[in-house]
Amino acid sequence: MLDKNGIAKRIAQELQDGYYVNLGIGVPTLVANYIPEGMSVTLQSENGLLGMGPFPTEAEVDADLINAGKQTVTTLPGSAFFDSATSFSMIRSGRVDLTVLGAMEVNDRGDIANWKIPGKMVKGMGGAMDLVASAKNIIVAMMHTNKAGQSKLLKECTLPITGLNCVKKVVTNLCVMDITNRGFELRELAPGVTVEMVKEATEGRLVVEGNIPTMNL
Amino acid sequence: MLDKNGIAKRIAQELQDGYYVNLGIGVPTLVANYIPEGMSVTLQSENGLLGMGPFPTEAEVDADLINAGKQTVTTLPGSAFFDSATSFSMIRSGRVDLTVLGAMEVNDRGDIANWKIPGKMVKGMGGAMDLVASAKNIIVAMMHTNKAGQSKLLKECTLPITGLNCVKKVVTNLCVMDITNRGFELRELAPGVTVEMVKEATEGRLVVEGNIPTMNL
Amino acid sequence: MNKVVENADQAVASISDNAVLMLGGFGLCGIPENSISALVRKGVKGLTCISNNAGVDDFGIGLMLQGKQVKKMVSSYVGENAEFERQLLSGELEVELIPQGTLAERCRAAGAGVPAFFTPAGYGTEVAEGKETREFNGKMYLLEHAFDPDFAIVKAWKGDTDGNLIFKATARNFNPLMAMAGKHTIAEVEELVEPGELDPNFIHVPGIFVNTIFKGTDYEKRIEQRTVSAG
Amino acid sequence: MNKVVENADQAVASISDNAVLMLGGFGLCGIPENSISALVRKGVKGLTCISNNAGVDDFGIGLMLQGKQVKKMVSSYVGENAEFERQLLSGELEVELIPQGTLAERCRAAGAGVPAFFTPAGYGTEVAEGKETREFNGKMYLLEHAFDPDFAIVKAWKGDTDGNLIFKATARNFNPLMAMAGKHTIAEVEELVEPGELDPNFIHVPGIFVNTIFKGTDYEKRIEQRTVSAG
Repeated sequence: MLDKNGIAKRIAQELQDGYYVNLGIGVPTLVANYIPEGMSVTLQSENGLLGMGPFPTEAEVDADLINAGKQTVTTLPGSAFFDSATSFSMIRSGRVDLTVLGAMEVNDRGDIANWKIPGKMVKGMGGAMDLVASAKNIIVAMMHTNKAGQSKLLKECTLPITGLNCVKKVVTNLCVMDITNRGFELRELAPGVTVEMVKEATEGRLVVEGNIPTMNL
Repeated sequence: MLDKNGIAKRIAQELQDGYYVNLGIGVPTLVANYIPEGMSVTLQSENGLLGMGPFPTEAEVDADLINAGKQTVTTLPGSAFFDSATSFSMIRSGRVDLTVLGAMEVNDRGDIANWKIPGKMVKGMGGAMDLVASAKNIIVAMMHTNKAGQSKLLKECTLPITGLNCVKKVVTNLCVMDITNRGFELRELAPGVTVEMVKEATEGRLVVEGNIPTMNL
Repeated sequence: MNKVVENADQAVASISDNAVLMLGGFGLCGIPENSISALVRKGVKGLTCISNNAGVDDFGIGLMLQGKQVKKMVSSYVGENAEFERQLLSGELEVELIPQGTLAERCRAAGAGVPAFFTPAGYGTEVAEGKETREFNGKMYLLEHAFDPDFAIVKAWKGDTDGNLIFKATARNFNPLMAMAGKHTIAEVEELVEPGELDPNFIHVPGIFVNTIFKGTDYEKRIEQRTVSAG
Repeated sequence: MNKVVENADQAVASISDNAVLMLGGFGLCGIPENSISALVRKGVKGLTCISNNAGVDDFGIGLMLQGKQVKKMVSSYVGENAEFERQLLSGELEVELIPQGTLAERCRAAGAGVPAFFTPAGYGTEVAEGKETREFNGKMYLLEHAFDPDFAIVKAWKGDTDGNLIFKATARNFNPLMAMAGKHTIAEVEELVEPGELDPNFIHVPGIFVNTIFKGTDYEKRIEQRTVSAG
């Protein structure tokens, strides 16, 4: 089974040279730590920054320079600042090659729910609805089950959805799955995980064909 | 009767301190020469310049700095450059206080025709349709009649129109008229011009009430 | 033409109860600190605030929430704010949540004289309820409308007395869009210079969009998530 | 990631017959001179060119018209161009005239992922024929659609190898909008620098929008109306 860093490490294998990537808050942010050496990947932060660098040293901290998670960050050479409309222009016009998001639920048609739990204080969707409606390539990073042990990979989302038919791939603590018109297609297993464990933890349509390899991390 | 410079001089009396103004090609351009001393008027050129200055000296000529008439120009302190979408944002959102345009025909409801003569090569409307559809205050600068002596102030435009119901005021070689729901309301006469001369040269509904003063140029 | 006022109190003097305000900033980054303080001092009530976030309990728009000056928040993410939550649950405060890109584009549309546009964000979700939908090139979109605020209040890095503005780093965010959207735009700047001192090639908001400008003072620039590396 | 090519010929290599191109510039100001020359050399035919103007007889897009490479021009003003007029009247060339602000906004919409928007320009005129109209706040508007070009070709002042662009003076015009609108964007620049040499606060087009970039040479920058004052 993978921990958060393992999930991030596996997702980093999806990166390609020249990619522009938007990483959501939480586990997705960790993907930045595993960008392969020598690969040029540019991080977009939807508050208006392309070319985001690592956290600043104490001396570098600048209150005017944050990411979409409101964390202080730095810039890399070749970075650019822009307003929020230009930022979402990049996103909506398909210029962002990969978006990595967390989720509360995903269904087997690629619908995602990650912004609202009825009965709880709703903080808002931020940029999530724009991202899921626009990105051509969305990977969800999440735990396979919730704290109560229930599957988060469902036939139908029970929570209010963020977007329809948009998730292409899910990387969980248990496995990697592609979402196709047949449902969740199992591609890889996390170390120590069996197909049975994935079946048990997946409520939506699961497709298991041939020998499923173990991730190479 | 006024010549082109006289028309421009009279229109300049409509300027107010702090105005942002877009001047069309031809007679409207001449208005810039009559901005009252000490009055702050900022000229907008729709190709992407706010704060347009006079023509450059030979030494100042810069091919990258032109106005919407493609003439080389200069900038004044406080000027700004921007792209064409931002330029028309200013225009459409009503930030330009006054637009001065030439016209082939104007009717007594304020419709304007100034872009196309059927049977002749059509060069295009440029920014004219955006300007007339958006400006809150449009003054037309033109001769009262065409070369054949026919009125250009009509009941109905005969040429393809540029915009509906948009012209507020017309300054011709003969007079100043406001366009209201009653038609062309005569306000001032050019030196040496009589009400009869205006009546003869105006085909559209003309309203003449009280004593019409002569322009104070 | 004089757009310059002495301070924030003068700048917000014409804002009265029940006004619809846009306020720039993302989180606490690039917020018009001086103007917010002046609005708190003025005690104006019943405000509708269009702003990506709602501040924190004791800073930013949170200060206006403490004073119960806000009737309605229009935001994409309201964050961690106990007083906000209390007022929302008690029904004192109305909240409209809008996808961030749609929020930005509705600001931009207001400044562009575009009354409505289509965007894909929120299609098939509760955000789409009651909205016109349409297919373009096989994809579904919602019709969204431009905002129509009475005032836009923004914070810039530098400005000149003609109202030209320049922003710094990610403190830019919604500020330029809102500056262009206001019927009356108020800009507070860290540095106020004479016309001609800013390079006309690098103006983020041309002065035509700005009605009132003043030099702000005592910027706190509070940081929400101070993340540092060992270096 | 390598966006840099050696010259204009390499930059336009993938443009084939019947492509839909956007070309930046206003009049002859800020036009992609090098790329136009390369397209003429390449002899590609049947092009649709979206550009505010159509050049003059012996410069700019006029050169492509001379070579009968253009099937259709989409412009706001086609200006003085004898060969253009001859081809238009003989039916060899198709022309679509669009209000300049609508042209700009349709470029911007393409880059913004907005498929359609409402604008007042042209309401009640022949430009409105066949278009959906709608009233907002008592005023009538037309529905206009985003362009969908195969390539956008722009000219910038400075650029870096990551594709970030900066424009000079009014040579900016349609260039940034078109740079953001292309499925594949080609930028020619007077000065090409390394990442980090341009100030990230003052980038006009972030590199994400640019696919191919090269340093242009021998810019003529012809002036259409050389107006001078005694000084």
